[in-house]
Amino acid sequence: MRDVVVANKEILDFDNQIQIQDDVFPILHILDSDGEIVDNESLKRAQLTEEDFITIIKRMLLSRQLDIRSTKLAKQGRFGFFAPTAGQEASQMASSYAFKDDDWLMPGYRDIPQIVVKGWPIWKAILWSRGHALGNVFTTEEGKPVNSWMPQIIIGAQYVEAAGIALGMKKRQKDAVAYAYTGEGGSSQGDFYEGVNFAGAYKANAVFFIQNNGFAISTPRAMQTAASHLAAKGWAAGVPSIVVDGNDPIAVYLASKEARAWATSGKGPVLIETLTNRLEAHSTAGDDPLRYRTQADIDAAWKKEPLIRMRQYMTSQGIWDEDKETAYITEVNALIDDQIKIADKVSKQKISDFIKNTLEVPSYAMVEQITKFESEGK
Amino acid sequence: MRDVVVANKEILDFDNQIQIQDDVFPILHILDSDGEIVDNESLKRAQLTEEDFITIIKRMLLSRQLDIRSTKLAKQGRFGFFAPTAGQEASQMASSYAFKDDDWLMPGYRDIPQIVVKGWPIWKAILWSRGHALGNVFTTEEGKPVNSWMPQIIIGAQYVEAAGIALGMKKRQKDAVAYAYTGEGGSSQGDFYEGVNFAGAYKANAVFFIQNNGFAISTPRAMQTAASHLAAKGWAAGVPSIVVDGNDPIAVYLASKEARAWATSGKGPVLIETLTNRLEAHSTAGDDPLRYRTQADIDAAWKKEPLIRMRQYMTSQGIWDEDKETAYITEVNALIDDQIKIADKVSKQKISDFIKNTLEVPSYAMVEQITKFESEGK
Amino acid sequence: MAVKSYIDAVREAMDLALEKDNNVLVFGEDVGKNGGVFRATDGLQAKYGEDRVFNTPLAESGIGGLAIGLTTQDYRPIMEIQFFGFVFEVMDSIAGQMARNRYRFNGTRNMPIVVRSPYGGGTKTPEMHADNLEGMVAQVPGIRVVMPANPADAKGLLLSAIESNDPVVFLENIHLYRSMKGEVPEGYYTTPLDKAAIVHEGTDVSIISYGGGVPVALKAADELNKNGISAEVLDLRTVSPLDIQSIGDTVTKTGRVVVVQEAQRMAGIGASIMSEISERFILSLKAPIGRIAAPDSVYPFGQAENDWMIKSDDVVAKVMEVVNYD
Amino acid sequence: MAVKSYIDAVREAMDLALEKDNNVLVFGEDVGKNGGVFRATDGLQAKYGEDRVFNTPLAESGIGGLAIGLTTQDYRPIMEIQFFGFVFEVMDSIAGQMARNRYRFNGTRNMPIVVRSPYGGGTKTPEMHADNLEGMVAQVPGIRVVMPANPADAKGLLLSAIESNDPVVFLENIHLYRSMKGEVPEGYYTTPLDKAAIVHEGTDVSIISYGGGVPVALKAADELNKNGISAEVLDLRTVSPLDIQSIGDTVTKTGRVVVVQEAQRMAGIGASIMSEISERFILSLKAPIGRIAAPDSVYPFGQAENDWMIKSDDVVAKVMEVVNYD
Ligand SMILES: Cc1ncc(C[n+]2csc(CCOP(=O)(O)OP(=O)(O)O)c2C)c(N)n1
Ligand SMILES: Cc1ncc(C[n+]2csc(CCOP(=O)(O)OP(=O)(O)O)c2C)c(N)n1
Ligand SMILES: [Mg+2]
Ligand SMILES: [Mg+2]
Repeated sequence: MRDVVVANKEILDFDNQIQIQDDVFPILHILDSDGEIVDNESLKRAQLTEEDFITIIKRMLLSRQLDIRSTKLAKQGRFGFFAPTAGQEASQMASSYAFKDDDWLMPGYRDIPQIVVKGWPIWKAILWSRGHALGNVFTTEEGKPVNSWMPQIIIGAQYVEAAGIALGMKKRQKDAVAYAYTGEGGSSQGDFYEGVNFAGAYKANAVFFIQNNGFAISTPRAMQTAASHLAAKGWAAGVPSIVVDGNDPIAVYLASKEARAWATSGKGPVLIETLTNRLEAHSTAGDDPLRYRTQADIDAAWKKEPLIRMRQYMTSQGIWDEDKETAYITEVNALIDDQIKIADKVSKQKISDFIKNTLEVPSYAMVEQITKFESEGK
Repeated sequence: MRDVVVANKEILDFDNQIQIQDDVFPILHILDSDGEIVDNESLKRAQLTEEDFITIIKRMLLSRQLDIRSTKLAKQGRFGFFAPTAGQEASQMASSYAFKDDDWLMPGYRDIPQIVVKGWPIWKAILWSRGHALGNVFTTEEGKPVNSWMPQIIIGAQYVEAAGIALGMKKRQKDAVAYAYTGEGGSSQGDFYEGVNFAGAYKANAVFFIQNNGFAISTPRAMQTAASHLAAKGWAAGVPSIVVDGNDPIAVYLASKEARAWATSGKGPVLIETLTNRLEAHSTAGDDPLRYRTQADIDAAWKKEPLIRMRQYMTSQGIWDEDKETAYITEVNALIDDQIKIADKVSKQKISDFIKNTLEVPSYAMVEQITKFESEGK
Repeated sequence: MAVKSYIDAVREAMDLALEKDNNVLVFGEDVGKNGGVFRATDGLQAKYGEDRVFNTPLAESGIGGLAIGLTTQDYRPIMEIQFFGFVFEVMDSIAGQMARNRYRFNGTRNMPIVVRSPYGGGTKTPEMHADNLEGMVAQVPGIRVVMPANPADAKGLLLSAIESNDPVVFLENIHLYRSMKGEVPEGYYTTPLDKAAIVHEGTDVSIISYGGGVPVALKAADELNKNGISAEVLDLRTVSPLDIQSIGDTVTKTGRVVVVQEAQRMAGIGASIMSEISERFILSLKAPIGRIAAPDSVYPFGQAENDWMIKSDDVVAKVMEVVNYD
Repeated sequence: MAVKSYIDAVREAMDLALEKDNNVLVFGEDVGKNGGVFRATDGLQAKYGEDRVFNTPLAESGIGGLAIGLTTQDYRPIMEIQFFGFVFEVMDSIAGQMARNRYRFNGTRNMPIVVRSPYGGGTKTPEMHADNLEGMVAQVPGIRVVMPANPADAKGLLLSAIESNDPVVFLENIHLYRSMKGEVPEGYYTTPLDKAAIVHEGTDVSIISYGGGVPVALKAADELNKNGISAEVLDLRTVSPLDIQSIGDTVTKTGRVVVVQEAQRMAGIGASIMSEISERFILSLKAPIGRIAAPDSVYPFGQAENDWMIKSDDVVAKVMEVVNYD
């Protein structure tokens, strides 16, 4: 037992003890909302080249365009289930930029952009949104495997599964990690906790993200937990856990990169809480944010969104401008149009295929069913 | 967003960040293993009278005798399932001494002594151990309700349920709390986490105990989590959480008392990790500790067990001696003998009663089954 | 009587229960300000306050534990699981705990909990949102599983469920929420649990169904009528425990049976119904029992969901087979 | 052939699989040094190292997630759930995730996971340790449920389960672990999944059972033999999916059926068997289907467990009823 270095009465000062959370979890922050660098040393540490910056902003723009188009198409019934991502571009695109092909992505339903930049063709993402299983064949256009799970619907499940991938990578001595995303709502789930704790206990190769975007459908962040920082929940499992300005692409990238390095070094997982904002509805399936959130709150959040500051900073550095942006957006839109056309051409799924995909060796009753549906051409 | 008061490079010092746990969770410790008080101020704060001391040591002795007798009887097949408690007397008896009749106890399978001192007759505990439902009628000999759940078999479930009781008490504005016990193994469960987090989010009237006795069946504490202190897991939910020398009855009592006061004040739950030791087998159902633990480890643990120091301290204060102890043990043994006789007289359960207790209004098929079994006198 | 939608009937029942009994509480994910993702609890928090209608953190096992614990403080919890596909997260609270507590405490504790949850296909939800999992919970002794198939029953059965001292899993059909309207009696009334209802009288064949299968069966019965076949449709309403009496009555009356369920063949309640008939009423049968159910695949994703789901044409065809048998 | 206990056969299968395929891993609570609470994994960690046979923290959902994740790294996980009553904690991993992944990924991913777990009564375990919950998991498309009833099958079926590219819930009967001994072939062999076995030939009546019900049925068959009644006993072995062919064969052969299960009437596999017969083979039946099952209470605590459990005398009586029918 350690020596009593702290007076017992301090130990029993419960009020003080919980307030310490603010000291343990300061916020990593490099690029402020006006596009100014507040910490040049950290900027240097991120080692981002001009090319990196351009790739990151392009990914952020791609994500934003996907968001705009999907939301619109969903309203027309041409897109299926979609969970908007506007506001989370730094949190999603700058984080995932720190990972490599060999790493395994464990996305939630809102993490479509991360899978897309990992090589998942957009037409497959569209099929997934429509509930077409061909979308769930995770290969690139060239047939190369994309190390991603399909977007997880059961909140938290991706965390326990990520722990398994991470442990497997450690056993195989791979220079790779599993990186998983959930929301601040998801961080209330038992599976979230078990996943982080297992990965910690095995010192497995994982990086966990909590995208704290303020809301779980209608439920505000404050309702989820009395913790002042969700990162505390990873730290409590003995896992280094930090809070990052989730609208600051440089901070998000740096944190992710360092977390990956730590996690591949054999020291175990890292957890990153990104403080960001969900700027739109929870999903395209009938959610109306104004039932539980004021317009003023939404307007204020839009002022802090990550594209503004990234654009501003890169422009000030002379590596981005309006023309480049317009050109890229045009390019992206054309791509999306193209991909929708591809998706539209994919023929509808057959029931017999569904049954065939249920067990490798079908049961007696399933064989009957396959025969019946096939005879009906279904 | 708060000001950046900590340099980003410190934030990214992952090694350091997890080491902070030792600073956040010093160990509350008042009575050392030689029976000396190391902190007189805290002793005073505990406000234990001579009578309190005597009651506490008697409860600890009762618990120890119950343990000895049950283990023996279990080997003869006269006791059913039993999970030994030796070594945990401070953790169980000094903690529960801080709670009141109106408080609700949520015990695990190893927490029989806490229910007994709350008024559950020992003969009922014996019936419970034998799998007789009459043991689960939680009333005193006089028929007064005992606010206790039956010992929970599903590890963690008592924590989510405690959150519900605690929330209900808050809603009813009761001056009462729910207090729940689990082990360090149990603290790995999703339900453990959801329970603490819910109670924290609602600032409900709960006190949670993690009895860290070193083992979960054969699995050592270190395997459960990378956290250096399990108390961190409560703290991470925004709940004040402290580590206590679990073999020190005074420290355990003081922490529990202060926790109860905090939890009834409307400020929310408190979590207490008691550092203690399981001195015997996991249970009477065939566990052999020497398969996974050395005799030297067990011997060393016996030296730190709480009765030694409590006896020593109280003797030095002139409020306890060998004669008193011998007399009390004789009394307890007679009581246990008596209670076994009562338990032995209770007639075996009927299947028809089982079925009747399944639904208040039985189903068509159940009525048939009740009729059939009753006709056979079963 | 006013014509109301199924979801309005559900909401009305909770409104009346909250009004009548201060011990009734409504909670779950997003049930507060947002009124639930389907608006089943719309307006209830505004009317009864945050103390009685409240959001929870996002964790189903926590919600189940909350409900169980609250019963010790004499509350009657109505907990919502946002979609029944998420029931796996709260299986222990339901099947391991609340269903067993009357038994565990030797009859000395009530567990007046209602687990409300939407289920069922046909609205192109994402996966895990539409599954028919009633068969799993129906295997649990100590719990009731209730699945109303029309607005009047939705209201009356929900009020009975709230009054019940045993836990009730109350499954609300998503597709019927807004598509199904019907006459709903005014005010507070209860519809008895454990009692099936004949929702279409007939003499030639019995179609036994429940939940989302009932409208399909009714449509088939109308169709069959045109072909001169008189089908009786039995709506089980409570699927666990089964109303064996009513099943026996219709089987002995018609001697021919088709069981209709939305769940996969290997899941659902169909097999239980058929087993009771084959054990108890087999003498009355003039033909093998027909069964219409979904195929034994995983519940399919949105796109081909409608192809996969059972159809009244299939019921008609199966009934013709059973009626023309021998 | 050597005579071995059921649990030794289980251990031998894991030993052989670990030896044959480096991708096989064994993990769960206390499976390491302690060799599991029943010693089913005794010695395996010492033999194959901590890298391949290892303990987990105490959290079943975590264990399920681990198994699923490990498949991406080409492992073939054998995960242990210490007692099947704790399955509720890991229902989503089993029923929501691993069972659906072949489907979800359009057939492009295998899920070669074995969920080993002890179940069944008669040994006076505390509550939640003995429940027959096979009926719940048997309702899940995309997963197999295998319940061996003798040592030779325990070994051969477990090796098949480990070889299977689909998840298998492999349920081991606690009571049989040490009480049941039998001849077990040497070395590595597999016993086919999805295939029932006639374990006692007969002509007058078919007793269809599985798992812990089989020894009860066999005892009854011996008893019946003395009374001049020739009973055929069909051991399902895999309870999901059902071997409908074998069921049909014995039913058409004898025309009389008694279904025997340890689970409550409302739970288990019995209803599924009876439904298949009543839908497909009803013409062959000369009597109503008999059923022996436990009563519809919660699984009882230790003391009266043995009274509650099904008995061979009950099977004999039910068979006599069915045989003497009409
Ligand atoms: C286990 C489970 N419970 C509930 C839901 C329903 N649900 C879908 S999204 C959501 C809110 C999630 O919030 P958060 O984790 O913060 O992520 P965000 O949507 O903000 O990205 C809920 C409750 C679900 N999908 N899974
Ligand atoms: C949900 C669940 N999983 C597993 C078990 C089996 N089990 C019983 S006791 C035990 C170890 C518990 O260890 P801990 O929480 O440290 O408590 P202790 O026994 O040391 O008091 C295990 C794994 C259980 N009862 N419930
Ligand atoms: Mg969120
Ligand atoms: Mg322990």
